[in-house]
Amino acid sequence: MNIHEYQAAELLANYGIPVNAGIVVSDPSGASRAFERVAGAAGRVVLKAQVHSGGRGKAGGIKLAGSPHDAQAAAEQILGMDIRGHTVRKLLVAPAVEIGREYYLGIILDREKRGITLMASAEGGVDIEEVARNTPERIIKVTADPLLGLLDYQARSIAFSLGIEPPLVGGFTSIAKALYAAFVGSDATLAEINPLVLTKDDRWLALDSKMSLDDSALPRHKDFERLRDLDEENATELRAKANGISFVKLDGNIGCVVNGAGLAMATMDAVKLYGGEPANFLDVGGGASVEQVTLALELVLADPGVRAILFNIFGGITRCDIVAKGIIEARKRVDVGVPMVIRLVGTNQDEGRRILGDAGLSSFETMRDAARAAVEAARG
Amino acid sequence: MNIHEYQAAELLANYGIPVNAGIVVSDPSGASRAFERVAGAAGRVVLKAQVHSGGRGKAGGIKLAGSPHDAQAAAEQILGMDIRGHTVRKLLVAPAVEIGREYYLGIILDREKRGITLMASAEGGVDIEEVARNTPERIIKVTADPLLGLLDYQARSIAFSLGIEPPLVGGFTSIAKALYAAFVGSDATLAEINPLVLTKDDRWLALDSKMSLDDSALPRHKDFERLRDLDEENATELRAKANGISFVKLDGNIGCVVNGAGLAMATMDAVKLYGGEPANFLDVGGGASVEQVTLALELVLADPGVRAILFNIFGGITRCDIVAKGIIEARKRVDVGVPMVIRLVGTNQDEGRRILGDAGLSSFETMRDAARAAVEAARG
Amino acid sequence: MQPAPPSRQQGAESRKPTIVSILVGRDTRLLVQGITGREATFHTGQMIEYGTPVVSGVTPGRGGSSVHGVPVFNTVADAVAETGANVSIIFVPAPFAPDAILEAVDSGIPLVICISENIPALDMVKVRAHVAARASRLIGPNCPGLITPGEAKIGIMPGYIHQRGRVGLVSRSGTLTYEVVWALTQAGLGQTTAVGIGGDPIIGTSFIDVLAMFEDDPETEGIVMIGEIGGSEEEKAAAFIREHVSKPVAGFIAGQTAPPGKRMGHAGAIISGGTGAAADKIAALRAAGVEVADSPAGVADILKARLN
Amino acid sequence: MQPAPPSRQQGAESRKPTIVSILVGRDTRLLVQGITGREATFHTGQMIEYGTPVVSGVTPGRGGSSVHGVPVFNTVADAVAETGANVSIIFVPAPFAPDAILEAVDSGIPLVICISENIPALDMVKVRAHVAARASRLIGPNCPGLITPGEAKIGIMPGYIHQRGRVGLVSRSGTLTYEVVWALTQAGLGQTTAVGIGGDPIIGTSFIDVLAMFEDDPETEGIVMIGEIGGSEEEKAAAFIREHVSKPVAGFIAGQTAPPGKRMGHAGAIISGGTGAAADKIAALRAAGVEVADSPAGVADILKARLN
Repeated sequence: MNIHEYQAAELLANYGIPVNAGIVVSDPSGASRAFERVAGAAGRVVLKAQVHSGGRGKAGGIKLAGSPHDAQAAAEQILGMDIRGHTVRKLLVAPAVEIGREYYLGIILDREKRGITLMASAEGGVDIEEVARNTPERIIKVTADPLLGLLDYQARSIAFSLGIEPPLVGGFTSIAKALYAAFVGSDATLAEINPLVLTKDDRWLALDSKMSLDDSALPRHKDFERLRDLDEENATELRAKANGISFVKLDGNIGCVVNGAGLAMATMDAVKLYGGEPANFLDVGGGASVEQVTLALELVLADPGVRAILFNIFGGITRCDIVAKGIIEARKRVDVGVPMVIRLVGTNQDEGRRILGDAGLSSFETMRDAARAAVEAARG
Repeated sequence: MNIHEYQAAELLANYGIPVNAGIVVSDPSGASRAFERVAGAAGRVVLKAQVHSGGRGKAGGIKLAGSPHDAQAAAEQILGMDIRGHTVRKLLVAPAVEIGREYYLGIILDREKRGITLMASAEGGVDIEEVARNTPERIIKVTADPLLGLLDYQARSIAFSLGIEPPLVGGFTSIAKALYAAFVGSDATLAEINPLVLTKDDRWLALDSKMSLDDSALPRHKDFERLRDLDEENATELRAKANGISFVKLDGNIGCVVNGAGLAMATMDAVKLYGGEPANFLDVGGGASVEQVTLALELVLADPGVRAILFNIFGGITRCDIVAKGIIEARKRVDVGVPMVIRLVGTNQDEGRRILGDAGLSSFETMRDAARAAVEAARG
Repeated sequence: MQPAPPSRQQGAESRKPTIVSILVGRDTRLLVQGITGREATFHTGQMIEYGTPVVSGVTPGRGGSSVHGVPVFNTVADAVAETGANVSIIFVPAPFAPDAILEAVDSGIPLVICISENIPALDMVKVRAHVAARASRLIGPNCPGLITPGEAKIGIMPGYIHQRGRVGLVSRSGTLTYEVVWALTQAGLGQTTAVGIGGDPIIGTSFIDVLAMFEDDPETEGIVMIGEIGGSEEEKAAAFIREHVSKPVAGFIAGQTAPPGKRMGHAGAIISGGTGAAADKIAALRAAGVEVADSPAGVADILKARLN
Repeated sequence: MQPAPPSRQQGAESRKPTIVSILVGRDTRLLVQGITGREATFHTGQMIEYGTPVVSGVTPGRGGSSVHGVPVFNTVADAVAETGANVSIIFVPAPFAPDAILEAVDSGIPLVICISENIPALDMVKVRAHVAARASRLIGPNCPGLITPGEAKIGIMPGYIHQRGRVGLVSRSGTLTYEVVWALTQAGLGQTTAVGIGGDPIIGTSFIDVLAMFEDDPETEGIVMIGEIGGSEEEKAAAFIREHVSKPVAGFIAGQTAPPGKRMGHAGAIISGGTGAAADKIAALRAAGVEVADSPAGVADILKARLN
């Protein structure tokens, strides 16, 4: 689960990280009022679009303002803006900061190291993936011991590698350790401060924060549900998830209903291979009961662009005859309205195909043939 | 550092362990008032001497009372009582409990396993060291993983080994895990619940608790200083400790001033070997400055029973001439009044002995000779 | 070819049980952790039906009962002591699965297969490190298990689609594996062993571990490797194949059409931070001499051509 | 007899560096952690004066400076990379000592000697477990270090009392060791190596570890073992001696007059829970054929009789 910058900052502040606290507003007049409260002595604020997307700066989603009026004007520009498909509904208004130096400090679930890796760079404030691509030597990486956690000497070694002066090392290591504690304590998969700045008066400040949380760990963080922004999530995906179905909305017109995640991806790939475009990823899960098949159909049909539906079921423990009955029953409950192409193999496949045939539904034996037929059907 | 039962119970309660909470009183009328508040429906209380010593039950330091009057009478008996050299100054008054079954549950810093070991027994409420001696097979031991801590399956396996019925296992493992958390969180070297009882109505209750805390870890538990009972500690030992000197009061009449803990023990042993009795263990520490030697002399002389003082100094990094000067200077500051026997060897020993000789102090080369002379002098 | 019991070796990566007809064999004595759960009970029946020697089960508090005639114990230690279990399959729900893995490993079981899904990744970071420092091998979590056709089925795969044969199969996916197994069976190639290593970001056994076993296994003539988007294990496997694998390898990578930043079912199937795209994996495999099919069934065609 | 660099062996207990003229030798390149502290600076001077090759020091934030001409680095990794340090001695205060040990071990230093005292025992439980799983050996904490007379002094003992000779010495105590060393020197026996393993309850290297090295060391003809009250390491050592040590061993146990339940200076010197009494240790050693002296100096008399 992704959360907004302001939510990440709040979370990090709870772990003792100095963040540039601001006020979240959702209308231009709010931005004007927020200016009065946060501008402070510097008399300037920064307004930042709160969307689950990078590239906010380039898209014009971050602006400075030197007066309440300017803040309101900037907010008018940013609110409602589309940033990589995300509509801006909220703004963070925070004090503008006199930046001395900028660093990058991030922590990731490191699949390659099978651990938790800290990454830091003196190239802060820029796209770190670009730094990683072009000048990887400017990124310092340290992997925490899986059982002991991040050790003090590791945090220090990052600081020294960044060339931070001795009197400032302690402040940096405190932040690195707090970020690690926040990462572990929140079951994050990513926690980033970019930039982590040293102000002109030598204070450390987390100027921008980003966090992603491990979906598998959400059950033990009940309080994180309040961080979920329904505006940022696809309603169909949420409904699927609540019912044990994995669903991801895509841009094509061939709806896919598959059992198994790997097979579901392979099905999408096959559609593409034969010239079509998948409308979704959908793993109906283990059971494939009438209820699940019905819901899967509803989810796929929620997308008005769908022109054909491709079922790809490999009956393993699940029997094909049961699946066939499920499809027929589901079709009665849902008004399908587009062609259905079914591929059904595995346990009891002959019986399953007979049942489909009796109901006037043709079916295929191979994924290739079914995918090809679905592409044809969508062109209709 | 040892703490009282009521303090241990308070600490364990903070970790979620159900304890038999009571009231601590220091005079008989307080016991009577406490009865009114804690006796409850059962109408009976237990009064328990709060001293840093075992064997309270056998010594008569634990009594039941069925009325405020009885409670006051019992308190009169117990308060002021001497239990293994400890004067009873406080009583814990707690509700009497209807005991169903009694267990022992303890955690120790396990030097042999170099880890933290849980011990449990269905023989609760009795002296566990006796059980360990006579029927060791009745004690279940589980050592926690040093890096992962106590695991759920380990806590369960103890419960099953104790023959606890499945519906009660969860309650037991919660307590075992909480006790482990308390042990680790407090840097304990011992944490014991004895007995851990199952009441007649199937509730788990820690009826008596005992904890010892790691002295080396006290600096990171500033709040534990309030748990220190000055009445239970030797004032001279505390003064020594505050000044970097290790001092333990013993029963003999030959005061020992030694540099190094091992050598200090060996010096005591030598005194005993030649027929004397050491009055103390004293490790003056690394420095052996005039101040340290002066303080050491004061500490030893605080014991009016001391008849002779034995210095045993192995000058290593510390130079013997410096030590000799320290002894002479200290003697000027402190009114010694008993014979001083000095053994001084090591770096610059000749110069050191010359300085002592000039001051009219004889000295010895070997520990044996010095110990023998000290024993003689004490008989003097 | 003789199946042999798990044996221990020296060295960091290789100090793991290696068995001819890899991982399981005639000496396998299977323990089912969480055996009284609905899914576990069902699959215990399926495994027994397939001929797998299921010797015991564990459900804390249910010791003394039995499931399909298999005795249930309160602890793994008891199950090992009483029934000599030497392989464990774990069906317990995610919140309890890490503890179940640790219990199995600490009880000295050399091969532990964890089916459970949705285990928090950071739990697995710790569990994996603990297991890696010990002599046990963990497969999974979030995997379908493994099967040596005709010998033992330790997992949730449909047994009948398999046929003992010449191809070793390793995969991050479940149903996709069945698809490929089915194609191999239909092509008359069959399988030596099919291993699902799991779809989570942090797993106990990697492609490389299993590829090395297949390379060493005399019965295995060809290898199928099924990857998917996310992480860079396929790239690492490609480098390993280039250096250490002499047998023909056919591959398939799922998720060519998956968008970045979206988790495609499996917790590990996500393109993020610029890594994990299918195209990179396919390119790496091809560069290592692996023929990559454009459909799952295509791997059977490739191997049929290479092995005949 | 050639001193050799630390070499790694296989196996759990023995996978530790073993060196002829045990632990240190001519290839030793010493790093001093916490070198800018008062005590560390003093002892660095003493060690250099003795002839120990001190190649670098570490104090975070003091990188670039020097102490007695020894370059100071911010991290152990830097010190190792720049100066090839292969032994480290740690003088940092207790709150930072566990981290310093871990930094040394994780930086690949095969022999780490921790002088610091008053480290919380539970910190050492974790540190020790971490070190035990790696190829490094930790000596201490709360120890005086070790010396191979004429070769290298890595510790805080007074160098001049030592003389290269025939006896290996292992001890839980500091000054008590000097007492015995002095007696050995005066008796003309001298020492091969004297190792202080430390007075804490949880330490990195046990009596047994050092006894095994002395047994294997051709230069060592006799062994002195100095124990004290607390724990049961002396009893374990006795069992080891009975089985594995062929050379004459003389012992001394301090604390026969110590009362139970009282910490006698060292954190580990306490009789508690019915274990740790001197009488039990002496009895165990005698039963294993160790001659136990009634005074520290007495061990020299015993070995003089046995070796001449």
